Amino acid sequence: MENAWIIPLFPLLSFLFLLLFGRRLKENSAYIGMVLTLASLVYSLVVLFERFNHPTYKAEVTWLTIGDVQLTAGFEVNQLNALMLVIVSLVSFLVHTYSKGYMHGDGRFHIFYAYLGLFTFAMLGLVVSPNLLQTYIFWELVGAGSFLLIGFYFYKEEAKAAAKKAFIMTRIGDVGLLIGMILLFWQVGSFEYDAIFQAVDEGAISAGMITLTAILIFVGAVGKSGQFPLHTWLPDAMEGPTPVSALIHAATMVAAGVYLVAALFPLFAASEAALMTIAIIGAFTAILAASIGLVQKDIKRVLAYSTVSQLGYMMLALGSAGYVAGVFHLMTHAFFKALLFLAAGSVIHAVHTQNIEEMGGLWKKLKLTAPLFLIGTLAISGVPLFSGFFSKDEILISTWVHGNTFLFWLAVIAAFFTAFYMFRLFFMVFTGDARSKQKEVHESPSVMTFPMIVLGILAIVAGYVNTPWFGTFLGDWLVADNEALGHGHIEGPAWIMIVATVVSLLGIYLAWLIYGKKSIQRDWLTVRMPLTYNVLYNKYYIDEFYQLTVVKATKGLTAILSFIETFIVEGLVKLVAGIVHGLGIIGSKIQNGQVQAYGTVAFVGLAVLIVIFALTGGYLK
Amino acid sequence: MNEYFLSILVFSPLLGIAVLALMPKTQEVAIKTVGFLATLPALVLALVAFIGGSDHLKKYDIQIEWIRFGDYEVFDLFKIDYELGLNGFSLVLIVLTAVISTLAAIASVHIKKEWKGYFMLFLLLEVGMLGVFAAQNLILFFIFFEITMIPMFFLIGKWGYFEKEKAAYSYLIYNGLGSAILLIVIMVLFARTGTANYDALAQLMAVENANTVAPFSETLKFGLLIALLIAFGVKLPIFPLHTWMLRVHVQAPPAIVMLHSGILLKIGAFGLIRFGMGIFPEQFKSIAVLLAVLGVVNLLYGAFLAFKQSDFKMVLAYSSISHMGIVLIGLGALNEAGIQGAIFQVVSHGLISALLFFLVGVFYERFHTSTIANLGGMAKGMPLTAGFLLAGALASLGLPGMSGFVSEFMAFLGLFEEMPILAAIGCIGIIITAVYLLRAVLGMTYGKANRDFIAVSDLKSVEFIPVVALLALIILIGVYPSVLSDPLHSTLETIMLGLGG
Amino acid sequence: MDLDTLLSYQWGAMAPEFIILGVATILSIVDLFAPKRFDRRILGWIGFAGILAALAALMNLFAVDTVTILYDTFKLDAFAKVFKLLLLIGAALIMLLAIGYRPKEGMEEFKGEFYYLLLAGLLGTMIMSSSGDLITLFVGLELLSLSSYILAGIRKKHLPSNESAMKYIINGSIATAVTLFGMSYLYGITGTTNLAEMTNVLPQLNNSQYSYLMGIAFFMLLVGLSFKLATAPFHMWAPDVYQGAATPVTAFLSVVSKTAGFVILIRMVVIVFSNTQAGATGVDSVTPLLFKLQDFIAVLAGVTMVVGNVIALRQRNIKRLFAYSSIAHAGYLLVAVTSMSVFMFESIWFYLGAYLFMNVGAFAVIQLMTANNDNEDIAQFAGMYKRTPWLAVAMGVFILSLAGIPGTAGFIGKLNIFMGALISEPAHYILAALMIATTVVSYFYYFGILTQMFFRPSPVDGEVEKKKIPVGIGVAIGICVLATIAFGLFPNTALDFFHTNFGGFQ
Amino acid sequence: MSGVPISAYLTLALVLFCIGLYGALTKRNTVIVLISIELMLNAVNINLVAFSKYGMIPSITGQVFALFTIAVAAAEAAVGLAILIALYRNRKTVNIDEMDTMKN
Repeated sequence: MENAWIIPLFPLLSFLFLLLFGRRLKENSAYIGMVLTLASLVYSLVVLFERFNHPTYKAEVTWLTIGDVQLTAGFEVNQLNALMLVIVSLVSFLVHTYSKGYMHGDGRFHIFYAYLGLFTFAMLGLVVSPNLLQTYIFWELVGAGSFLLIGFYFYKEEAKAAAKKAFIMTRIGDVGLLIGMILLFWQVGSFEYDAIFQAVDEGAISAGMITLTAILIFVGAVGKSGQFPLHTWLPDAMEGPTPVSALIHAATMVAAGVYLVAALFPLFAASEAALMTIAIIGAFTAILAASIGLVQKDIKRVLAYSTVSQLGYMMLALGSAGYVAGVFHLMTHAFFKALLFLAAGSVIHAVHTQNIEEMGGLWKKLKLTAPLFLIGTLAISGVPLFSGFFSKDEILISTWVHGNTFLFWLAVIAAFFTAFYMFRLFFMVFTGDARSKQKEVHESPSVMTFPMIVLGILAIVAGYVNTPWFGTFLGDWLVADNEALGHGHIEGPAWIMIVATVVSLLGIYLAWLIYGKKSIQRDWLTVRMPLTYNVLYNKYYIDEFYQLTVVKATKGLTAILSFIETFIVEGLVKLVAGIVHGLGIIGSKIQNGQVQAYGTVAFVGLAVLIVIFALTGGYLK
Repeated sequence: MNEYFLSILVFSPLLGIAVLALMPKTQEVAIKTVGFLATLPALVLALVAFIGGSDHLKKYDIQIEWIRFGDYEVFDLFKIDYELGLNGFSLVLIVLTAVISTLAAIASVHIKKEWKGYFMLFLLLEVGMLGVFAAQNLILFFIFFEITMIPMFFLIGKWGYFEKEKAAYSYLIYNGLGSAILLIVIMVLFARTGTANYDALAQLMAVENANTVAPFSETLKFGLLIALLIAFGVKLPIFPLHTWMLRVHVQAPPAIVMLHSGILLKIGAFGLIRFGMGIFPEQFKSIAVLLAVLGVVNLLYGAFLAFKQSDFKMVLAYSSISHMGIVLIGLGALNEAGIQGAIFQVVSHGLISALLFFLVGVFYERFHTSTIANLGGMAKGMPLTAGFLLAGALASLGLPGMSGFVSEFMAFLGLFEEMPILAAIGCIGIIITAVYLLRAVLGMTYGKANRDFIAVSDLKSVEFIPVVALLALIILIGVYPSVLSDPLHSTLETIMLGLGG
Repeated sequence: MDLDTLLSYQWGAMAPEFIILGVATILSIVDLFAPKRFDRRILGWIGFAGILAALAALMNLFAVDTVTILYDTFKLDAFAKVFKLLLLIGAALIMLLAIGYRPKEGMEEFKGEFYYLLLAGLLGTMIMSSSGDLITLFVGLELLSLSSYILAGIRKKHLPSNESAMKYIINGSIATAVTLFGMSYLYGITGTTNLAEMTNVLPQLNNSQYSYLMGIAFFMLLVGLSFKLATAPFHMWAPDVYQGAATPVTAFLSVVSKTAGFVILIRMVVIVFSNTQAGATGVDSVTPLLFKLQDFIAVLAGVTMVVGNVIALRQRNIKRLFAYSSIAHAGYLLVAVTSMSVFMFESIWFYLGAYLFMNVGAFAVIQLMTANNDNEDIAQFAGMYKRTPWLAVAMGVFILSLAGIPGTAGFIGKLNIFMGALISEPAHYILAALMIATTVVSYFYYFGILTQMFFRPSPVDGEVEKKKIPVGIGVAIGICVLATIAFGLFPNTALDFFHTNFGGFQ
Repeated sequence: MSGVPISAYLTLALVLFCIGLYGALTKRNTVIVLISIELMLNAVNINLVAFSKYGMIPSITGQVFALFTIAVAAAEAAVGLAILIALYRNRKTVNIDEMDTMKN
């Protein structure tokens, strides 16, 4: 555990090595990446198991001195960190493996692996950070890694736009985080989590300031985790290669926002207003994204909206003081969503399209992918016995117990939507007739299916670490020796579990009716409520709204400033130059070549001097 | 040896000038090699001093009597010594100057004509820049300051692009006015106290109604500080005194812009810190708010206008304005974090803009354009160039792990303590910076290829050196900022002591 | 006055003047009797040698204490010595220019006149700087003026030269008359023409009527002398005359004549009026009239600087441009006069010295560049760096020095003037600011010349004609470059000399 | 002798000076201009001589000065006329307002 700092360094090594020598290694680069992330994974597991028996370990060195203040860098292994280390390194390793098959034949194969290494390094660095500043540093770096990977197909205009959008939207959030963090620094005098919690505990910070900083920090999480209103970049980010979507935009980076809130939970917990904000934003995002997901046609976009929606769930949990529920769902979601993405990638790999309307009947052709996809779908839909069921249940209970009744029902509706659109997806892709000219559809190679199988297993079993039936091991462990995090398990009324089960089954049933059995016309919504459909299909026109407001305003401001630049700033300069020039013209006009004029000027000068002298000197009285 | 160390360091490029003067003007390769080699002694010596640590800088001081006006030897007044010295801050800037000069000399491989004259002026410019930072009295400072101006005028006017003469004149007049104001300040100080030495002046100014040759009212001190602000505001540049540097950025040859943007602009910041804060700390406090506001205005103004430009060089020019805003923000904060941030930004921006302009030179050499729209999809034909360009842009927009972040962070950290609301407004600049840089860089490197990149070669061997060296330094500072903050420590303490905080 | 008294004078004090006078006389006689085909450049060299001899004699006199002879009309004090040094050096350099001067219409037959008139003019300036009496002052002044009038018109068959001489003499005579009128009042009030006696008499006058009359006398003298200085309001002749006159004459007018103007300004105006009371009562009775008049000089200085620099912006003719530049520089010098600080003498002396080298040097180059075809457009300088690199670099040095760029004597000179302006209480901030602002304006036209020389392509592309630089001019340019840089880098070589030999005034 | 006060001489001189100046600045013919200048110089002479006799501290130097002035004035006129002749040869005019080939 003392050497946990080495975990992020393996992928960094991979990044540097591949950047320098990748070109020569070609596709063998994958092995470098795989071996090094495996090393991280193994060591993470070691650390995790050590953490079960040992207290939190923390080490730091001075990074930068500002006057008397020493900013430090270091690492910390607490429960949450240890858990995150394993999740991140595991998913990363699996994605590394999967990509060997998926990216086969790409000219910039080694670059892809280098970027993956960079991202994994940043993500692992993020989760071991013991202070806000270091968190922020890696927070930005994961953003950069994500940006590079989204724009991996740089020659595609869409990829370029998506990468840019992702970076800028998350940066808006980051600025919030930055401001919040700096304000907090001047309150506490340190970026250390411990110091912050201690200050909060001692009441050294005013309530208003806690709320302000907490919300500002949450803004950072909003950007990173694709919460409303900064969520629009995440679906667009699907322009990146699918393994990337699985790793970054499903399992790890987007969960960083949730992680951040969780890591700073004692701060948030100290402000009811902040918690409420988080809960509302989370619930709203959950339902909003889920409703958009209902009508999307791109397989990855559906998954992306589902990610947004699930992240909303996690936020809702945290906002409802359900620390364990949020982290738990973060974990299970990482597995099943990564699984779904990898499976989707496998599908895309097979049929070379992402439009679900061009798919269908793949159940028979993709014998391995299809069941795995189904597992993921069941998990996310919250069908009992799958991991998602337990974690979602925890969330609903937390919400209810915390008293957010309205948000609770929103979450329930969102769960219904989730079940519906996920099965809509499943049915459209795997059942029915093959709709397009898919001539040769092959199952993916084992290097791709192996990770899926691992995730599939986890998607089923991961939920059992924290169940009301077999014990809340995870929850108890997570909150051990820290009262601020709340209880390991929150007891809730039993009917919640039933409601959750019922709505998810209802959703599945409805999806089956429409897309499986086809007893309801598929264009039912389109025909009956074209307006609603269009609004949903166009994602509530949020992008367009931004285009009209923020972007227009920016452009307008730019135009005003460039007017100032051209006419006022430059104009003044021109004016001064013009005056000097004009004086020159007048002067040289007076210099008319007439010698008598010269004498006259001299005489007039003399006369003026004498007159003024006489007047001012008081000699003429 | 120690006594003459600094003099040798500062004047070592003159050796190169002497050698060049004796060379026939047609031998391109030999001239370029000599020009490059002539920058090395300064670099080596600067690094020696840097590695030697910042605790023993006093030993490099040199003081030789030089000019004495009037007949006041008895009172030891009105004398201008030849005195050079170092403190942590100037040492850092000297190292920066030496490094960027060497790299710019390499970047000068792209120069097409009259290499001999070019390198002679180039080396003279280097002498001026090194001297500016090493000088220990105002007049010597001013002399070196002006020495930078003349070679720059020629370098822009002769080796620049289409509107080079206009740019050269712009440069000359604005900087002429700036240095004119500076000269007045210097001469008021010198004439009325009889000394131009920094430390002596700082001591005299610290005392109210000090015993000077001619009286010094508080109003006068304040006026002098404002004049200093304007003088260095031209150099930095501060809105609305910035238009000249846009032309220079666009018209001057990239190697020269590396120096201009990398170092010359920094003299403004150096002056504000060294003289503004050093000599008039009391008055400086009262304009801190003004500085911070100007900083935010600079930051936002530059950023928004950079967003609109179609020429990448213009983007970088406005970006320089924007980034210098951060320096002002740091100075306006007037606390350790802010000032350290400002100094970091000075160094960091020097490296980053040198890197970016070097790359501009690289692709301009190949495509003869720097218009963003004409360069789309460069990553396809020149992946390395595009990659470094992207890295440079990320550094510039303050990605952690690179130097830009550390400085930006500290500057804002400082300002948030003093003026949180203003700082929050300034933070919008961080977003816009990302917006315009990505727009420009992605516009050039990503997307569909607009032109045929087949016949175009990527970075060549010699071009790697500056790119890699600069990027390495940028990352070094970003990852291990103590490399910069340690030498600055004592200087900052002195400044803070002067500010009484 | 018997022979004994005559012999009792220390005539040695006048050795430099005697040498110049003697050489001038010899030259005029030789010129008169020498055959037509006799190469009169030899006369020039003789004249040059004479100036050098005078210089040597002057150096010899530096050890001698202040000497006054001829009833105080001739006074060899430190002031006279240091300024004579400048005059002699300036004249020597200009003589070199004159020797190398060959206008296209030829002026072989007047060449002799050229040399000895130059010497006569020089003699006038030297008398002026040594005179302790209004009469000798006036005679010296007129000796200079009359020689200059003829010199300006020395190119008899060249219309611009005639015109410039005509303009010069008409304006000059008016200026003389004005000056004389002022002098007559001075004499009327003090009853003496001797400056030393005046300084004794003046402090005793304490009637405001007198100070008013003194004020008028002051203005008449100032305006009359501003003709020599080429400062406002009597500056307008300068561009026309400078343009039309032969280049060495222009150099003479702008350097030697101007120096003489400042010498007389300080000698007479400053000394006399700093001893006059501003009024009869109150504070006025203890403040010198001069201090009261400071603002007037300041205004004139300001106007001069603005006019000179601003109009220069529009000039295409190089000599005209230098005329305006010369006006501007006179304005800078007036700033030093205005401030009347402890640095006044030092700064004026140094600036005049610096100006001497840089301006003569510049005119030497101009003379070379325009000699071929009387085309004095600045486009003549285009591509000069390609054609004659060394000459271009030399010109570059002169111009940078004129623009006041560090590393050159011009910068140190300006620095010194600033010190004076800013040390006094109240400090002349506005004047200093105006001076530096106009200096920046001057960058436009100075660097315009540099632009021509270094950036523009040569109009005569292809054939790069090798100019043969006459020895004299080459030497002159060399000396000027060296001095400009040397006094810029090590100004104390000059300043220390000044302080050693100029312990104080009077 | 006593009847005429010094102020009368001075006024006369001033008037003469002004007439001279007026002539010098307005007359077209260069010869007239030169003559006007002579008037100005002579005005000075009147001043000098008046001061020499009736000044507060009468002395002979004023008259000496006047002699010098007369000599110089003569020389000036001579040089002026000589230059005018040279100009006339080239320009064929003695009108002063036509001598404006150099301006601005």
